[in-house]
Amino acid sequence: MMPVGEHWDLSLRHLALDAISAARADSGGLRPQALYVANVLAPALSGQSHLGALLADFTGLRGVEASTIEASGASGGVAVRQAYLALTSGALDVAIVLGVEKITDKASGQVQAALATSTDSEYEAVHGVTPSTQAALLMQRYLYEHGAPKDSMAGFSMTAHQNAVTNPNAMFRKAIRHEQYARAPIISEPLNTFDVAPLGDGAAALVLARAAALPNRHDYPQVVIAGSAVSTSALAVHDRPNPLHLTAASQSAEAAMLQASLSLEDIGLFELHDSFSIFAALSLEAAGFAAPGHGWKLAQNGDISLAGKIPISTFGGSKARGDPGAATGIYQLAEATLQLQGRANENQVPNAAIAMTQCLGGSGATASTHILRRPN
Amino acid sequence: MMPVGEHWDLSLRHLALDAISAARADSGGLRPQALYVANVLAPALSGQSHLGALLADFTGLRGVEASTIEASGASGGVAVRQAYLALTSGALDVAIVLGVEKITDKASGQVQAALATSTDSEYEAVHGVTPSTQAALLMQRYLYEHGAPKDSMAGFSMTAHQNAVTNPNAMFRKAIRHEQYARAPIISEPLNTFDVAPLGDGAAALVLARAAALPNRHDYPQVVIAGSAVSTSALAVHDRPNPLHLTAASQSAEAAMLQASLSLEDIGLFELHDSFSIFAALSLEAAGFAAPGHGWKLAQNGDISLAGKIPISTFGGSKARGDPGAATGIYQLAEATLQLQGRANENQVPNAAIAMTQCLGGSGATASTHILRRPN
Amino acid sequence: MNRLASMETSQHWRLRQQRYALVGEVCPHCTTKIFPPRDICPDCGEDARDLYQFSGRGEVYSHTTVYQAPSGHSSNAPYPVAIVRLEEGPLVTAQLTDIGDQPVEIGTQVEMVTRKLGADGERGMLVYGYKFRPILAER
Amino acid sequence: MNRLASMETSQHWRLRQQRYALVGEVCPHCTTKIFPPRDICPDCGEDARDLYQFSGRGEVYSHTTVYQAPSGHSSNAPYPVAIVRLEEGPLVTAQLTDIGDQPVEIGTQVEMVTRKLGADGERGMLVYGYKFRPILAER
Ligand SMILES: [Zn+2]
Ligand SMILES: [Zn+2]
Repeated sequence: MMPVGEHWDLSLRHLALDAISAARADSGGLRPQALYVANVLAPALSGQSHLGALLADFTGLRGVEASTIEASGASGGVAVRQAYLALTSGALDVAIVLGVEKITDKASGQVQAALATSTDSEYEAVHGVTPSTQAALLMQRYLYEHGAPKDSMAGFSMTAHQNAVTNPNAMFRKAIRHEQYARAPIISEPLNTFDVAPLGDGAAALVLARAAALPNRHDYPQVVIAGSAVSTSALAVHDRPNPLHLTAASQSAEAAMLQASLSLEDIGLFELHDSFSIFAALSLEAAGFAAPGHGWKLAQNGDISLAGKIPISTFGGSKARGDPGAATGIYQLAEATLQLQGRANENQVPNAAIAMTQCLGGSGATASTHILRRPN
Repeated sequence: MMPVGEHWDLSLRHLALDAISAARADSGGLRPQALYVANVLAPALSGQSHLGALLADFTGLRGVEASTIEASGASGGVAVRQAYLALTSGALDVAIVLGVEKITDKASGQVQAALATSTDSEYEAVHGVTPSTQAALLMQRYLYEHGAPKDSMAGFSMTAHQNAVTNPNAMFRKAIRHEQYARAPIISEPLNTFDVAPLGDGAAALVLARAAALPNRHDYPQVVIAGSAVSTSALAVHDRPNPLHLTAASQSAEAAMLQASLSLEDIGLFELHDSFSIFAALSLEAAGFAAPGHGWKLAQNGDISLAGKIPISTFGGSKARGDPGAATGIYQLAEATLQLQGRANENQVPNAAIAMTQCLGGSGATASTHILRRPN
Repeated sequence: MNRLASMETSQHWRLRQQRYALVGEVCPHCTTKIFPPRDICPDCGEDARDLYQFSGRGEVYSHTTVYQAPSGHSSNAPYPVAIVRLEEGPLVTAQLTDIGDQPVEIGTQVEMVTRKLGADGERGMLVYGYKFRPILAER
Repeated sequence: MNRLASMETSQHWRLRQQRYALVGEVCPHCTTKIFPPRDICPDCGEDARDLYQFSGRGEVYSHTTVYQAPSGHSSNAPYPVAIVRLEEGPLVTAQLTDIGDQPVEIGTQVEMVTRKLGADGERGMLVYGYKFRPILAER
């Protein structure tokens, strides 16, 4: 994992090289046979598509199978899913999954336009809608429909910032108080700056291997993918039967838990998609951790903190670690892995044995859920 | 398969719907659990990313697993590979792979700039290089290094146009004479207009299924994927040890044949990547059908025609059927399938039992090769 | 119209009926009214290509204001955006316009009007289409 | 330099040494000279981050002319492009410039010069960097 932020001195390929080198060193030097790249914005913001071949070659993996996987903000999870299926098929023994975004080279209007391509171009983006607009519309409706207070989402932001204080990779390492949330400038009402995760350059990589390909000795306990699923719903928010119900999130969580033969009570931590705070509430509801309209309450009573019932955003989430776009899913899985390996230091969730990670693309149009398990 | 060309009246999503509906009808109504979309240009030319969720929903597959796969011109083959691995893993029974590009909405400069993102943005595109430039540089060097005549590539263009005459989906259904080739306007010397495949809107879909999921009765003999491989080399042409040797094409062909336990003599037809005629020569050499510098000769003596030793571009190839960008690999597999099913009508290769398809991305930086086999 | 202009226009031309007249579809199988049109009925999964003219009236389902506009919309920012529940059933996203002194709220009655949506493409071609404005009580 | 300009410039600023001075790398393990720089030696696979100043001289490996230019380069079209074999070994792609009466051929001796490459980004920022020109016999 590279710290998320403004890497003025690093181009996309150098971010990728650093992340891949770190992941390979951490794996004990496994040699990947394939590279799966999760990325959305490079064609628009760096004029660069075809990242598979570029980055395989540049990072010292010349010749390996390589491609880019895109499903908006869910790209990272979907890329892990595809690597997982390739390994399960027996065609590969070792694969590397890289999430990378280089965002800070371009000005806000261009970044917003590039992000807006994840909405329905003909029926949303043409009306000036961006992902923040979608989130604001969902939050406004949520507050209205559930009679929730204006500051319902404050707890998500405060928890994320609290957890980021001790994460050296985080973009913001400062706790925030409720008054700061309440006085924060509006981005797109009712969204304020603390409801919105700050976009930053980022790169993170995971080495996945079949059990048979693992060396006999390794430095850290190996974490197992026990469940993996991807679901979709309508791209445009207005095309969903109930926009406040994230059906793709719900279906993919259910499928992943079924595959892992687990139920909600088994989940020790949940790295969810908090690019906007409203999605934390909706994701908790979609997975079944809270009833519709009650997700925000889990952020009021400590349930989502590191020692709570269902810890989320344990290293700060996209809100405070920083939002690396398509790389989000890889950061989530890397952070969940550190938790299950007992390497989370001050951010450690006590006795973490099973983790769920879930990333969303296009305000929930795509959702990818993974269940990770600590062996024994 | 939709005819490749200028579909003024159809947007990207309608092209996709028509191709998927046709493929599903052809499959006898199998219900896909996943959608793999091969596309490069939609973010740049239609302002639309996140095609997986958009097209799954729009084509009546709401909820299924879906994503976009990008590896420049090789995207179609790479998407088939990923669907194939997902099926092989046992996680899915039925998947649909869609290749789609909507190109004719934008003017030439924008299309060329979007295409140039498949080259190295920092060391090729910034110098005004596009895919045609790369092809021209390779062709110029090829003619020089091998002392080949200026019209060496004419045979590829003439064969492709000849085969397209009887393909109702082809963009150009007119045979061309050698004099036409020799007098054609220069695009980027030594490339002339007949060396360059014309880009067009296109969409094609394939239904892939595990044998166990097939209905007992079906209208056509089912074709088997016997080999599937993807390899890469350096993205920038100047970063390759020998630019005239397409190592990715060579490695992926070898891997696919090894997997299928076949050798070159077994291949009955070869749908290769002829977006530029020079790649037909280089691909024949990379796969081993000709020695270095001799690929073009197979187009002089009838070896590549429908009744020849190694028929290529049997429905006209990208040259005359039209070049649908990332969808190329899907058209190739669909055409090879028609050949093996004996449904190629006037374009039938006699006794076609085994077909190789290969698509290239970024002048050969990515290559995907598949081997298809007729059962029994 | 020259060739260049017509190419860049074609993607908007294809949508002219929807953009200018709110023409959607009605499912011949289950009578669901569909906007935006999608050819396959989202309710019953059958083919649904019969055209249907929406009234253009509805009420605000949710709303916000965009301050950080994407390029192509920056000269218009800040601008209000809503999801509107059309009286025939479907939701649709659009900008609000002609807002008077009354604040827009969830439930506010609105009607469709045609306005400039923004600029598109390399040469900044202007795109027109539907927006919604509050229906004043006295009308 | 204001914030907006500096953001759009940073991707070119990062490449200033390569673009203006043809600074590449030399592998400390196998002495391979590397351009463009890539931090991992393409020959032996080891770390290679030692900077190396190329002479800028080489010969044409292949060449062509671009008539169908991408946006950002259209005002410059048609323009000649070559792959040059640098005398230290690597190939590099660049435009040719200052071509006199002699036709460029494979094998023509060339040297590096700094010129305007094209326009980039929304506001058409000019990008400068290396091109190659024929070395005249009389020089
Ligand atoms: Zn219906
Ligand atoms: Zn070396």
